[in-house]
Formats: sequence, structure tokens, C-alpha cells
Amino acid sequence: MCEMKLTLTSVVPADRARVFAALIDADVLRRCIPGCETFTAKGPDTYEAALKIGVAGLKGTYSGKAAIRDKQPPDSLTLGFEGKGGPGFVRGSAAITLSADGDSTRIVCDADVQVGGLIAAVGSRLVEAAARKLADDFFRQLSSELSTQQQ
Amino acid sequence: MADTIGTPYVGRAMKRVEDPRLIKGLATYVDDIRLPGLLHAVILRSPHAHARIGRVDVSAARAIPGVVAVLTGADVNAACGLVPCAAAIPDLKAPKHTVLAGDRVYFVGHAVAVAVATDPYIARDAIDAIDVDYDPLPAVTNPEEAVKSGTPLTHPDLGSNIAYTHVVAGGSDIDEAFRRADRVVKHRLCHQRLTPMPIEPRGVVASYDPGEGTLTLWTATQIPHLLRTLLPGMIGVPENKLRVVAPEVGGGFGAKLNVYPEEALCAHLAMRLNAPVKWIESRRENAASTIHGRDQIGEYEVAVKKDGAILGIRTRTVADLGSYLQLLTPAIPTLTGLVLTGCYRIPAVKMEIVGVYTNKMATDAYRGAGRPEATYLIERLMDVVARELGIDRVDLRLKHFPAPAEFPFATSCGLTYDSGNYQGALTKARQLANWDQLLKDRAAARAAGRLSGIGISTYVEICAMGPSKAMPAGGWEWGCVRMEISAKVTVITGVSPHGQGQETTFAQFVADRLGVLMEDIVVLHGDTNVAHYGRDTYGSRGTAVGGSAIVMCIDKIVAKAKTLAAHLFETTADHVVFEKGTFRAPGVTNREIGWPELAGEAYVAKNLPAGLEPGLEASSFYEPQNFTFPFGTHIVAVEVDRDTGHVAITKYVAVDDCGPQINPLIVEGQVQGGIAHSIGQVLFEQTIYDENGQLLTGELMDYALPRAADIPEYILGSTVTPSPVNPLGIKGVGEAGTIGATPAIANAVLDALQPLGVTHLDLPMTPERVWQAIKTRTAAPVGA
Amino acid sequence: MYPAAFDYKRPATVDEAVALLVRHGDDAKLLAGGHSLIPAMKLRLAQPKVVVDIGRITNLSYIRDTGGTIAIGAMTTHHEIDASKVLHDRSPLLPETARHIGDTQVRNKGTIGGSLAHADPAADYPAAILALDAEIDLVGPRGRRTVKAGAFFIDLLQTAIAPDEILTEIRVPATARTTAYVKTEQKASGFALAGAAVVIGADGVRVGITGVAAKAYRATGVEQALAGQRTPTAEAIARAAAHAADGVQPLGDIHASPAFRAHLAQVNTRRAIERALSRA
Amino acid sequence: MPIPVRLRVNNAPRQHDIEPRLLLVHYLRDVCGLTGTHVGCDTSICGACTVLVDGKAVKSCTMFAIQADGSDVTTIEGIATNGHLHRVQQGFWDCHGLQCGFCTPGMIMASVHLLAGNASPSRAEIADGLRGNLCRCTGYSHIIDAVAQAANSTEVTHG
Repeated sequence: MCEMKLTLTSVVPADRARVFAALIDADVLRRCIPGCETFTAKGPDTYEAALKIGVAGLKGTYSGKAAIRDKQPPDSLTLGFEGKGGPGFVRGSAAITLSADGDSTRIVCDADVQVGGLIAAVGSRLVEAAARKLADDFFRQLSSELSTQQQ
Repeated sequence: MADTIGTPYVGRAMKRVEDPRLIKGLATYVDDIRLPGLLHAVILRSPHAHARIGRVDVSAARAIPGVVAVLTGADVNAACGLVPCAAAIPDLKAPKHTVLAGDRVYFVGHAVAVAVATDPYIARDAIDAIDVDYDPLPAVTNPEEAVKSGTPLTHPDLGSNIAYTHVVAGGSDIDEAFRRADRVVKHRLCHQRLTPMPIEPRGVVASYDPGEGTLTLWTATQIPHLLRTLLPGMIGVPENKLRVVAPEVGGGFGAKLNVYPEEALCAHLAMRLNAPVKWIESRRENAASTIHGRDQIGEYEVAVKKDGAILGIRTRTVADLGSYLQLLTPAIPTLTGLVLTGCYRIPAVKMEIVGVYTNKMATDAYRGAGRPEATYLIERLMDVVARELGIDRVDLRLKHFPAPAEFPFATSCGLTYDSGNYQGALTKARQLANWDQLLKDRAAARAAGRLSGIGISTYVEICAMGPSKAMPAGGWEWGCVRMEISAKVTVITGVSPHGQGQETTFAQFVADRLGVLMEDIVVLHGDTNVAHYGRDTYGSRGTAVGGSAIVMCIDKIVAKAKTLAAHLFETTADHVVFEKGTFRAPGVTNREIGWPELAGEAYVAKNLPAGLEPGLEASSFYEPQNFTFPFGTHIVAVEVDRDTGHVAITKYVAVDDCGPQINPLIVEGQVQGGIAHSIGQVLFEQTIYDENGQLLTGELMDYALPRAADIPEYILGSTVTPSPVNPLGIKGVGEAGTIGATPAIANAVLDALQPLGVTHLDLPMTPERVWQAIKTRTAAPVGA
Repeated sequence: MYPAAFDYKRPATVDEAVALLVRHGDDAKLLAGGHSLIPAMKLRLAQPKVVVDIGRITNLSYIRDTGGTIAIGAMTTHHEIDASKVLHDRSPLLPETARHIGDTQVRNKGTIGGSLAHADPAADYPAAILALDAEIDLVGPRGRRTVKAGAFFIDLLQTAIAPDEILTEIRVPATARTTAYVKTEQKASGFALAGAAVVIGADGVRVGITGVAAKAYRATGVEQALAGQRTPTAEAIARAAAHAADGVQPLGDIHASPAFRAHLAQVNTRRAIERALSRA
Repeated sequence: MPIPVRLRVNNAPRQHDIEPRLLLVHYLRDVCGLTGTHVGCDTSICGACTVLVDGKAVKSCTMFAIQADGSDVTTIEGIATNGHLHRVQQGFWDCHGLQCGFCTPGMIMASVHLLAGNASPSRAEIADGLRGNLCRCTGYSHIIDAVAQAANSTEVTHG
């Protein structure tokens, strides 16, 4: 469906403070967001991004905005995002909560995502699976980023 | 049968005369039109269901080599009138429907900008280069929620999502009927939204001659004449300088019975750019921006006596109109109210219709337009009542049929059914279906644990639209017949067939009535420069209304020819006999005059009686006195796969009465095609928007049309009850299949599930819905 | 509609094609039968800068019996697989599966290599490829390597093929007649809502499921439940088939909810096992 | 950048410089002027664009013209011979296998291909063979009649 509520859980090998810091660090986000080509701060906690995003050969170019709200370090934050491109638009928000899990941090992301335009019209079958995959890629990259920092 | 003069063509299964060009690939559809200097338009459409439009940057698009123009609503709307709605409903709230979106978009697919280029590929490139800032607004998608206060508004300036509330009521006092009832049977029924999906999408070519100030518009339409009436108000070209051509049109089903923004847009572009402009709709645009059909939800109450006598029907129905009013949008649900009592004597009826705006494409006339909804409702309700009262569903129907001698039959909805023998069609259908054997087969299948069901529907519909007083813009039809000097016959009709075969059927009855060979007749249509007047093709009116205008012309020509023949026989017209193409004056002379001689005399005009004009041509406007009311019975057997919810149609019997049949092969084709639409509607077709107004059935990858393998072998029969309202006695057959079939199939599926206690399923009865129903019932303990 | 512009390359050999992929990297896309790529390009969901048409590499279209296995060139069309006597005689699951793909026109043009490389989660072949435990050859700048079917499908539309590699050959084992593919199609597109491919041999039962999850998978729960049973009872088959969607996250869309997809996986697995056994 | 394409269309050699992105259906319609082949959808579902490439039915909207380089293409305009309708065309005419006619060229081409592979198909085989072609008018029954008649036709087969 083209309005999705996704709950994604991931455990990354770093404490909450470091994870929280990473999640509000434009450089880290640029490196972790799949297909992110630019990610520039436009003001406090607001960013503009250019993304080449999609799955396999079905990639579109999007320009978008992101804003971080409700920061409660190191427990939670909310990320609002919207992007548009040839294949349509994506917008939504993700409420992210961090909890300690041994030496690591468990990240629970409750995302509310809407897609529209062509992707909704022809890609509904794949949209949710694609969103999960992109989110997985993000957390995998974040984990590896934080493990690398550790070393 | 050899074609000789005097051997009747009417009633024969003739091959169609329009087919050779179609089967050779030589027909000209709108996309086949080539003009020197032709430019191509591609339209940028909104991905949002509801949004404010901010900045629109077209500079990059304009810079692409080959791009001639990129225009937005700000560039175009002031020069174009509003898209018209012809339906008059009291107190109708109507939004302004501009050619391109203004400062807001109201549905996914709403046209925002247009790019014009020397090549369609380049125009498409330009679309990608337009940058639009949208500020999304809450979308209204659930019509039942939309009527509640405090919900977001589709059109904030209208102050409400309710376009109108209209009551269709008649007969005796409805409240009294419910007071007298032993029981009130209640049922909620929905008619899902459907996409008409003709295989040819829409398309327009516009060409302007600045010297003459004339505009020619080729458009894939069912209604070239209505367009010629309505477009001048949009584009400023006067009616007598506007030529509208419906070339070969690849199916309509109501989707092309409309005036669309693109028709005005292309006309405007051709004038503005001083070059011919073509726009061809993509399938995705067709799914998003060409009208949808149906989409009614209602709570139905039936007042019944213990013996099954139905005293009245009461309902409040919510009709999802979409975001704009297209040509007939608000009128369609009112048609449902007009025929809600179906074939039955039901003393009181009241239907309150609430038309609601939502952020979706407009609904409008889709095959059957309002009558399939009514027939589905009444035929489902008859089954529900029969079940609840424990009465045989056929007996219940028979109990409420008017007798053949009671026609013309006045219904409590205010119509007068012209003629009918509902018992006859039902009896014949039961014979063809081998009804008793069907019941035995079902019993055996059920005993073996299979889910087997039989469905029946008896229907009546409103055709031959229609008397002008009942139509928004004239319901007459125009025609012209010309006996040429060569004795070839040119027939010109104001109806605009696009697959219905009137080039053949008209030639058949004209040949019989004039006593000429069919091969000597040409039937012209679809070009307002040729067929000067007309009210076009929809509502199964082509042959019944259009054909009647032709009959009037023939009568005039024959009368004139008799006058001329009498002059040549040196007698008076009352002594002249006309038969099989030959004029005689028995008892006066042995001389016989055929058409070649007579036509020569008429046009050479050296020996005409005083006062007789030269030539042998007549034109006529035919005004129907009433609608016609075809009827029939459909019987369906199905088997449901318990595990997958898949429904297989194992037998299909249809008996339709459309009056006398000019060409049984064409009648059969119309019925079969109509039934296929119903198979789609009942089993899988549905237009789906999500809760944000995103269209999820935007391509044929997601909107399922019936395929060859979905179609059962049909057993088709007919009865013939002529209509007294037109000279051909014809009732019309274009929509019958779709009207009779939907409830028959739905009733069969529910009959199959009845042993499980399933009493209702929403349309479409997809495998998942059927499976869910089976699962819920089989999981529950017996008797729960 | 109209695809975006691209450069067109038509290599004559696999090596030339690989060289083009190496040179153009992410900008290049291979064109095989075109039935996944071209619709995506027409909708402009895909806009490759370079299209590498491998349709003229002649030695990529063949079906060869090499004893214990049958080797199939990547550019072999669905129709050729359906029509192959070698496959019908020696490994009939693949032709049975091919017959379920799209329609005649699609089968005349679409290729097995293109379908597998695209890895649509509802494509038909992946179920059969998994059930057959096929081998897939990939050729890249580092030479040729072989991937087992079980390691080939990685995620949604994602396979083990590296961006500079080309799928060249699929090898399936010769099997007994006891194979079957049973599918419920998505009504509009013909893709699988749930398709179950079953191979029953001396070494047990293998089941591949497509359409249900983001990628095709082996229904190992079903396989284990039937382990060691040469002629399972109907009840045993039904019990085993109930595991057809264990451990996967079924997809949901307007055509089928996750629960219905999982249910169809079970039904079609049961029917496929029954059908396969009936062919013994 | 235009590239050369050489092929035969309805037995006539053709040579043009075309853009690589030009779809075969647009090449046939706009470059060759053969407008009998129609476009009804964008996703290879409807089959209105069906032509024969080297004798095989394909959807010409899902093929670049350049992919047909060197091939023999047959369109609806090319199946009648010496003014005689192909037996499939005749079947569609005799059995009222068409109404609006828009899907018909594709339907006929798919049927020609079907009969080339199966001279006497059952009704179910005809329906299955035409699953790549959508018709919204006829309800298919008369189309199946048409193909069945063509299969049984004793007339000389042209093409």
C-alpha cells in the first residue's frame, strides 16, 4: 500500500549517546542514507538532500528536505522528510527511539511513509518491500559506520 | 443467402460492412491522423490528490531543443472557458473546472502543465524538466466520512463536500408502506468504482485555419455533436466555424461521452501556436484522468408482508462524484433512482441520493450508467428478501411482475415501461438453463462438499435515450437519406457509432425499406461537417432513436418519389404502389419505374411536377415519445474453490428482449461484450484509491480486465417484444448484458456460499474476499 | 509512453558486454528480452544512460543435455524452454513453469536470464530454480563463477550478480517426472501471488516459493516435514504444506494481503506436491 | 544520436537512421506509416501492438526498433495476399470477432501466430493463446469463434 506504517528494529554496536549523535550528524547521514548524493544543512536541524534512490535498476532522482524534531538526547528524536522526483513523491516521518542493549543500542523506528504519483500507481506491490530494504540498508550502513568509528 | 432486391436483410446475421478496413489495419483512429507540421502535446499531471501549487518552473523544459511551448494554468485558463456539466440538479454546488489546474490540484492525474514539441518523445522529456512545488493538503477519500461535519473539504470554497441531495420518490406514501410492513429487510450494498478502460485511450488532434477562422477537432469521442455545441463556450470559436470529427473510435463505454479539458486545451494550443497539435492519452492518464463509473454506497430497506409482498423500498445512497463535475456526473445516480423498482410492481419507493465530492477523478456514465447499480440493488434485495422470508426467489420475482397485458406499465418511480413480457423471458431462460437439472446438479455438488451456486436476475433497463424533456441537451436524433442521381444511397446519421455496427444495421433496414442492395448504401457519421446535427451515441440510443430518424427520411423520400412516379405515370400518387424498389401504378399502366430512372428524373429535373423540388434527399429530426425498456433474465451457475476463493462460472444463460433484431449477430456481440464487463465487475475489477487519494490501479498491470479465458461459453436466447414507441419497434441492446449479468453472477456466488451462512460479500467478489468469508464461517462453530 | 534517451551498445560477445559494463558502471543496463526493462523505461522508472543489448550474442541461447544436468543459455526465451523436448523429457519442471509466464508474446521475447537477473519477487522461474537447486553461471572481469540457486536471490530485485557481471548459463539437474508448479496469478499482471514449485526425488522434496515474500525462497519447513516419506498421505502433505510461509514476511498489496499470500503458498504447495506425486 | 536500422517490413526492405529509444511500434507507425498496429497500454499487457518479428508474435511497444535490426517484421497490413484476406481476417469478419476494431490488428496477429503453432486448437487453447490480447468490446466469444473458423478453414492459406 502507499501509505505505510513500518516498524523497524535494529541493533547497532555503540552506546546511545554515540548513536544519537550520529543520527543528527549530516555527514554521517549522507554516508548512510542509500543513494544520498548531497546532504546539506540549511538551518538548525533542517537539511536539503539529493538522492538517487530505488531498487536495482529502478532508480529515480529525488530532491528532498529533512527536519529533525523533538530531540530528546539520547532517547528519541523524530525525523520528518519529504522528497520529490520524476517517479513521484515520498513523504513521512520516523519516530526513532533508542534503548540500551548491553554495549549496543537498540533502535526502534516507527515510520509513517506516504508515496505518491507513478510509484504508487505502478509500484504498490514493491513499495513496502523496497522501503524495508532501504531502511535495512541505512541501519546496516550506520552499524558499520559506528563500528568503524569504534576502531 | 444471396443478396437480391426483395430478400429482406433485416433479421439476418450479416457480416459488418465496417469490418474490412478494421481487419486490414486501414482504419483511421485519431492517433493515425498525420498533418504537416503536427506538434505533439504531453501533459504534466499531479502526483498529489490535493495540494496547493506553489512555484512552477518551466524554464528548463522550455530550453530543450524541439520544445515549442510549455504552458501552465496561468497561461491557458484565462483564454479557455470552464469544462461544462450539462446535468441540471436543483441546488447543485459546482466547483469551477478549469482546463488546467489553477492554484490547487484536486486529484491524482489533474492536469498541471502541458509541453508541446516537434516530437512526442521530446515533449515527454520536457515534462520531466518541469519543477512544481506542491504544498500537500488533506485529501478527502471516503465519501461516507466526507459528509460528516469537521472533515476536510475537497473544495473549501464550496463550504461542504455535499454537491447535492436529491430525492427520487414516487408511488404511494413510503412511510405508510413501512408502517404496514410485517417486516423490514435491511441490507447495505456498495457498487465499487470502475474504470471503463476502452482499449483505445483518448486522443485529440486540433488544427486551426487562421484564414477562414475555422477549427477542426478530431477527437476520440462518442459525442462529436454535443462537443460542437459545448466547445464554443470554451474556446471562442463559433459553432458554425467548428468542425468536430469522431474518426474511428476504439471503444467508449461512456468514457468518451464527455467534454474533456484536453479537447479545449488542444484547440487552444492549435490556435495559439498556429500549428496542428496532437495529444494522445497514455494508459496511465486514461486510468487517472478519464471518467470512472459507479461508486455508490447505500443502506437499503425493504418493507415486506409475511407472504412476500413488497410494499416499498427506502434508501439513502451516497454517490462518490470525485472532485469535479464532468458532463453528466451528478445525473448518473439519479438514473439509479429512476429504475430502482426493476421489473417489479412495488407500490412505494424513495431514494435519497447524496452526491459527494472527494479528491478522485470524476465518476460519470460508464456502461449502463446508473441502471446496473439499480438492477444490482433490486436483484440482490429480491434474493435477500426471499431468503429471509423463506420464499423461493423465482416465485418472489414472478409474484411482482406486471402481466404482459398491463403494459404500458406505470412504475412508482414515475416511468412508463413501454412493453414487456417478463414472464416469457424468465420461462425461456429457465428452459435454456435446464433449471431443474441445475438444481439437481447443485444438490449433488453440495452433497459432495463442493460450493456450488445458481444465480438469477431479471432486469429491465432504460434505453433509447431519450425524450428531449428528459435529457439535458436534447434527446432527439437527426438523420438524412439521399438517393443519389446514380441510385446509390447515402445515409447520414447524427449518432456516432464506435463499434456498435450501425453502418451495417442501418444499411440493412434502409435497403429493405428502399428496395436497394446493401452494397449500394453508404452510412456516414461522426463528422459534423457531414452529419450536421446529431445527439450522438450513448444510452443504447443509436438504432432505436437514430434509426427512427432514418425511417422518417425514407418515408419522406418514398412519398416524394411516389409523387414523381405518379407524374411520370400520368396519374395521382394514390395510385402508385411502391414495392421492392419499384414503382407501379396497377390499373393505370404496366410501366414500372425503378430507382435509377426515378433518381435520374429527380436530379436532371427536366420533367418534374409543378411545385416539386429537384433531388431526392430528406432529413429529419426524430423526437422519441418515451424511453424504451428492454428486459430479460440471466441465469448463472458457479463453483467456488474452497481453498483459494476462486469463482468459476460453469454455466451462463441469458435471454434478452431488445425488441426486433435487425442483425442477430450484432445483438449477440453486444450482449456478450456486456456480460464480460459484468464478469469483471463481480469478480475482479475495481478502481482503488488509497486513503491519501493515491490511485493504485493506474495501469493494466493493476486494473484487471477480463481475458478470453475468463469467459464461459454462453447460451444466449431472446424473446421479441416490440416497443410501441418507435417505428422500428427496437428497444436497444448496448447495455443489456452489463445490466442483467452483474446481479446474476453475484447472486450465484452468494448462493454457493449460502450453506456456510455467508449472506453478503462486497463487489468485487475477489478470491481473497471469498476466502475470508469462507474462513470466517468455517472457523466459527455451527450455529454461532 | 516514451523512454528517456540513451546510448545503445550491441556487443557481439560476452567479453565485449562485460567490458561495456566495466566502462559504464552504474550508468549501464543490460537489455535481454526487455520485458522487465522496457516497461520500466517507458514509465521512466528506469533511465539508464547506456543500454547494452545482449540479444545478438548468439552463443547465449541454447538448451544442452550434458548428462546429469541440462545447461540453458541465459538468452533462451520462455517459449524455447516451454517447447524444449530435452527439458520436457529430462527436467520437466522448467517448461511447466515457463508456460505460466505472461503470455505468448512475452514468452516469445522474454528470456530466462533476464527474468532471473531482474529477480522480481513475483516472477515464476525463481520458484523452479530454487526447487531444482539449479546452478547459475556469472561472467565478469574476474572470469566465470558459479552460484547455487539458494545463494542467488538476495533481496527485493537483488541477486548475487555483481554490477559488472553477466548471467550466462543456468544448469538444472535431470529429474524424475515428479515435479510440479502450481500458481495463483495476480489477475491483472499475471505475476504470481503465490507460486509453488516442487521437485520430489530420491533425496527428498524440495519446494521453491515465489510471489509471497520480497524474494523467492525454499520452504525448508515443508521439506523437513516430508523428509523420509516416499508416499506421504494426504494429511501428511497438508500438514507439511502448512509450513510453506514459515519464517518469511509476506508482502501485501491491493491484490492480496500478507495473510492471503501465505495461505495461497500453503494451498499451492499442497497442490503442487499432490500433482507431482500423481506423476510418479 | 541516430543509429542505422535495416529490416524488412511486410517483405519490403527498410533502412532508416533512428534514435535508439524509438520503440518498434512507433517506428512502424510513424516512420513506415503503417498505422494498423496500435498502442493500447504501456506495460505489455493489452497486445494491441502485436506484430510478427521473424514469424513470432511480439509486443512491438515493448521492443526498441533497433532490436529488430536485420529482422523480418509482419504487420496487419502485410498478411493479406493479392487482395485476399488472410483466413484469420476472414474469420474475424465472418464471426463478428470485432466491434470497435482497435484491438483487432493485434488480436489477428496473435491468432496468426497461434495457428502457425497449433493448426487445430480447442476453444480453451485459443483463449489461452490470446491471453496477451485484451478486448473490451466483444467479450471474446466471437473472437474464439473467429479463430476456430480460421483453423477449420479449407480455403487456401495465404501467408
